[in-house]
Amino acid sequence: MSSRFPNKLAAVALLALLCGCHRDQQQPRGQPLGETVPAAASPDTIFPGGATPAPLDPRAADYEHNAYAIAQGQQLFTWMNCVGCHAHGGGGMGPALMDGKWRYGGRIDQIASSIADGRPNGMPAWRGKLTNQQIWQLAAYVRSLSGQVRKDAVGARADTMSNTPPQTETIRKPVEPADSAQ
Amino acid sequence: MTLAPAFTEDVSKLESDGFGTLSLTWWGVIGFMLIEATGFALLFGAYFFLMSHEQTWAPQPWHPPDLLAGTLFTIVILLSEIPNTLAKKAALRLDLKAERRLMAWVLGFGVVLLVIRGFEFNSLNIFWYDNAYGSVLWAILLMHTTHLATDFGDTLVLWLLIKTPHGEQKRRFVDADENALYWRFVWGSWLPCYLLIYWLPRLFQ
Amino acid sequence: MSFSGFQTMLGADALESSNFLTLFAVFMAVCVVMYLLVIAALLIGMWRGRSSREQLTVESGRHHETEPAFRTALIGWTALILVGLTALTIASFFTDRSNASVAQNPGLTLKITANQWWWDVEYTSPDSSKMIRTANEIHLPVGVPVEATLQASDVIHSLWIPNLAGKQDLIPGRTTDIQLLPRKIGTYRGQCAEFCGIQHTHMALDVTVESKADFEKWVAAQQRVAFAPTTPLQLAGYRYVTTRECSACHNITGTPAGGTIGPDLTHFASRRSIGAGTLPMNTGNLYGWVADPQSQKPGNHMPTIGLEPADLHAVVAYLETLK
Amino acid sequence: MSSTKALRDGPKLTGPKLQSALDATWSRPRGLIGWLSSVDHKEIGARYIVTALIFLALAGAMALHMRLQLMFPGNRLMTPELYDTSFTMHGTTMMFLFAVPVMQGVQIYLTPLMVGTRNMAFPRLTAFSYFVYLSGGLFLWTCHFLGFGPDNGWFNYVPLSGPQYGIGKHSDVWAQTVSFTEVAALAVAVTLTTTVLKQRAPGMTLARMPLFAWATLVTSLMVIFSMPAVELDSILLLSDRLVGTQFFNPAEHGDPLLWQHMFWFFGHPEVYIIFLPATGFISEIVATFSRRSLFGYPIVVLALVSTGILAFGLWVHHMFATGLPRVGYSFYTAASIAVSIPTGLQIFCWIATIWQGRPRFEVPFLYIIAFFFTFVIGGLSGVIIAAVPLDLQLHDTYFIVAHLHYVLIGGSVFPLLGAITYWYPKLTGRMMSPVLGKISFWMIFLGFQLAFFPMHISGMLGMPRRVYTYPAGMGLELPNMLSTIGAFVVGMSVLLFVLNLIISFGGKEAGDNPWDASSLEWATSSPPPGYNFAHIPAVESRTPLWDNRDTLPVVYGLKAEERELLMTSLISAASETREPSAMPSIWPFVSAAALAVLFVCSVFSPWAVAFGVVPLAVALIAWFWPKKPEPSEEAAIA
Repeated sequence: MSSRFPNKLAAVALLALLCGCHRDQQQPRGQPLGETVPAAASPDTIFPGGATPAPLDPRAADYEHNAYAIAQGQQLFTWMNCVGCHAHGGGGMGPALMDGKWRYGGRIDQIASSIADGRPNGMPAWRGKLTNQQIWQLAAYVRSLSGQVRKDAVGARADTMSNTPPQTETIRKPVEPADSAQ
Repeated sequence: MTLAPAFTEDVSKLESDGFGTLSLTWWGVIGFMLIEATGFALLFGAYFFLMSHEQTWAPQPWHPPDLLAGTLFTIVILLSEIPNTLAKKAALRLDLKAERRLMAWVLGFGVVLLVIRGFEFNSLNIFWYDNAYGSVLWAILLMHTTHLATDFGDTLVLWLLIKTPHGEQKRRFVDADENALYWRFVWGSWLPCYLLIYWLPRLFQ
Repeated sequence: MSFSGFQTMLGADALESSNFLTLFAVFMAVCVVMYLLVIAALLIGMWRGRSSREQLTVESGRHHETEPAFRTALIGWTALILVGLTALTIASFFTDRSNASVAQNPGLTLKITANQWWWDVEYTSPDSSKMIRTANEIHLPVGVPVEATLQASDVIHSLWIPNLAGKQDLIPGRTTDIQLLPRKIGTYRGQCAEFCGIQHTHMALDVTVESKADFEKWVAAQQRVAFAPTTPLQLAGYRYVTTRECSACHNITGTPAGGTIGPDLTHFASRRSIGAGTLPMNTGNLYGWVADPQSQKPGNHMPTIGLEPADLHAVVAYLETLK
Repeated sequence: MSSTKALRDGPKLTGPKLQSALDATWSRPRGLIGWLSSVDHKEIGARYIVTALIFLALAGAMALHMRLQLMFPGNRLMTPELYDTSFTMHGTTMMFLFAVPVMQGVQIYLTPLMVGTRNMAFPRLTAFSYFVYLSGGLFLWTCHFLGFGPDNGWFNYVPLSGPQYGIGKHSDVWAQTVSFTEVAALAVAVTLTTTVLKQRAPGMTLARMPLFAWATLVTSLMVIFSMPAVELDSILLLSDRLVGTQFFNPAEHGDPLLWQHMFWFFGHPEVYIIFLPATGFISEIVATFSRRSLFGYPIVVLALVSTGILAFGLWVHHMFATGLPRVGYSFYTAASIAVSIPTGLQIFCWIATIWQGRPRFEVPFLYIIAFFFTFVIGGLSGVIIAAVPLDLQLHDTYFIVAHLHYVLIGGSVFPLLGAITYWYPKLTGRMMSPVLGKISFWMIFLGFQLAFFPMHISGMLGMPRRVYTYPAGMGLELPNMLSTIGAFVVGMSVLLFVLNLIISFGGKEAGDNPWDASSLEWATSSPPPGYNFAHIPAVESRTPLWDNRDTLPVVYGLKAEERELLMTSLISAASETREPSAMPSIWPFVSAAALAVLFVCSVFSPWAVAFGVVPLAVALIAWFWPKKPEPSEEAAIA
């Protein structure tokens, strides 16, 4: 049929449909009982230049672009009063989470270990207060604040005061480790 | 056992392609105008519903939308009715040359209007994600813009069509007549939008 | 199949629910009469068609004619409908007025906040030391009008205690209210009636209507601070609950556990059910719930912590002291 | 242009010679392209009906699955997620993909035949609407099988379906499916209204129009005024979820009740849009099988019109529990009770017709009797839940599930099954088997009562809607068990009905007028030729075929080599002009495909709206652009 059918758009639609299937997977149970965050991913494995960081934790795939995990993370971000120090990602007492600078690494497993083990200058350790699954959900949401997450897995806004432009509009910030000189 | 026909009336003498209510597409245009008018009415209903909740409409902090672009748009769109009415009369007179010229004028007005509309969007002084007031303002403006753009597109295609040999057929004049009718709906539906976007919040200050 | 009617609108245990029953009976009476009239007319009409009498049909060439009697029958039928429906409308308005009368002078005020899949209940009183905070449970003194202001913290829910009154929605961003005037002592069950997510099914609350004396005793018990642990096992449980994951979400007054996200556990063990009506309260269910809440109520916000057996025994032992 | 040269039907050109000329003019190209470019209202109507029945079967299977889950308390057959998406898909598919489209499908098929014209007013628009409807259904079910089908109920209340609590793409899929089906329904409504108003056979004044045509007119006008509400509602929800507007955000001056008001402003007229065509079926079937013209024609017409108008004033009775001011509720109680008066009058007129006629108990008439027994219970339970103090107890319980099935299945599906049996000979030229028909009738009638009457009881015993299980000891075990058994009996009866549909392709020859009915569609052959009528009939009474037993008065003079139909005046249907009718074209299909790509991609990125408009515009221009350059009259946009 002689049609100037926009193949590009059809391809996008098909791709979107196919990869959508695990975006919404709801895992109420999270990983098997007794799982703990790998001790290896501690801050000292992050050093400027040269050596490659530890291989990505296998669980990252379950959380990075999973809409359910990000939504639960958003809820936990408010419930656990992360807003108190980080505001809605703009930063206050705590560092900003929306810019691309990551003092302790911007990968999801590095963020998870920052949450679990805490960081100097006031970041409390949440291990024992939150389950590992909740820590990973928080890490997934924190990653989405700087636009690292696919736009169709993120909610545009929360049912709260609108404090940031819609998450579906935030431009992806390049992830670069902050200079550890501070 | 189909029944044998008893011939009563010869309709071959009736003319074809009548204007106005004698044309099916006229009724179709009226149908679609009813649908879009219901859409506009419901959006205005949503505007007043959201307004009814507020102590002060246009929730604070409120920067009033600049009047320049909106008022200019309203004036120009009302002026565009002049070539539009002339084009409608030319269509009824089956005057092809006048129709081509006047429709070109309407298209000219259309381009000017689309440009002004571009300025209107950032003269609203609010984003669609700031609050419900901003959202409903953008919704009204966007809804009217889709009508403006689609009717501009229709007029453009019809204009290109009547420049070809197809232009001589009476059918095209019926289309031109109905297109002019729809243009009246476009500016008719803009007037309440203009009041709601630019003036109603000012009344409450 | 024991049928104890603890969650049915047929139990007229309060003013509004008994009004419902009387009005429902009136409507049913009128409707049954109208239904029988229609069906009778239909059956007679069909039966007449079989008789040999000449009917006004196309076969008899009289298919356009009608018997004049039907004109008057039509006017009679219209009048009957109008009278019947007007009577029902007026009956409905009077019941409305009677229901609204409960709201005049509430003897007790509550504030109920619905969350995704549990009820946060506060007994408000001008003296803040007298305020009680509990969850998924309401105790009411019989014969005392109650006014509950309703709010929702996330999505739309609907508080429905059929034995006592009709339902009212709890809508985020709005405050609605419900009035109750319980008349019969008893234990009832209410449930969320507006679809609110994956565990809408298990969002129930237990309602106990008791005498004034029992109610005062319950209020006094609820106002007390949590009991201190006595046995070493309870002490280990106390230490786990007030320092580890539980304290992030739950509040136990008188202990460092001060989370406000989950239900208040100060007097958890005195309640009749666990998980907003998911499981009746007993040791076995408590073990099952604390060990793995996701299998009892999949998708709810309480995570499966994966407690070591020793911790599990300690936590359950401590929770059971929170009478 | 010289009209004398053109070949025209009339005394000189009639019979087989005329029919072969008209066949050539009104046929469409063969093959897939031909199938996709068909503009014959009979083909499009049949496609609508078949597609809608397939969606009925899909949604029905889901209902049986849910009934298995609810067979006994604490059942773990379905996970909560599966149950939530099942009842949402059941409701959404039944309301948006079965009920309205099947009624519109029958209207598209029958209206031109009943009013005595050759095709719909806008044939290409009708073809376009079918493909948009089909792509909407495919989109919904594809997303369901990919795991992100809607799961917040067929009403998709905010904030549960909003950006924060409506996780993933579930609610967007619901909202976009609504956009598809509303575009399709609105397009059909416009073309049906124009057909009924302007293309009736000469002499068919408004007072002589068949009652099914009246029901079509009233329903189409209701669609035009109610469906924009849900279309706009889903657009607002999509923009809230995709670009972060604040319409429904209570924290930013928005309001969740805005969704409910706009949804139910559409919701209540929607259920009358599904019910009124059924009253049209009943009026036709009762008249034919009572062997007489309907009693109180003007009463039934006024009842149709007043039901259509009143339906727009009732929507708040869906929101009695949301805490709005009590005075407002009293108005809606009175209005909701009053809307049963017109229907009560229609029932009187039908029974009066049976009373004065000589009823023949064929299968279609049996379904109408089932309608009386079932719908009146649903109507009266409707009066009960119209009262605020009763609705506050009964709202969102299984009593409402019983009520809605009594009025929708009893009120619309039974007359629909009767209508399918009644007009099947006209569609296929064969009779449906009366034996199979009677068996499936009794099965569905009794199975229905067994399935849905106990739901009144389970509702009053405290079972809320949309719960995937219920505790033991509340007395709900027996009613739910009975409902499950009844549901399977209904399921089997529907299978039997479909079996009857299929095997009756080889059934008894039907001829033009097997039931000796009185309306115009029985004046042409079964199945009707592409051009419906060789000569456009002329009408002098409400029952043309009963008043002209041997010869049919006709008008003549329409062209035979070009597609032409006769337009008549609004009230008195006097001949006005000859209007060209559109030729088959592939562009409606391509436009529908372009619109489908735009809708699907705009779920994933708002930019798709900007980019998707370009192919859509190209397809629409090609659809509008006339083909033949030489100056013969050529239909333009039609």
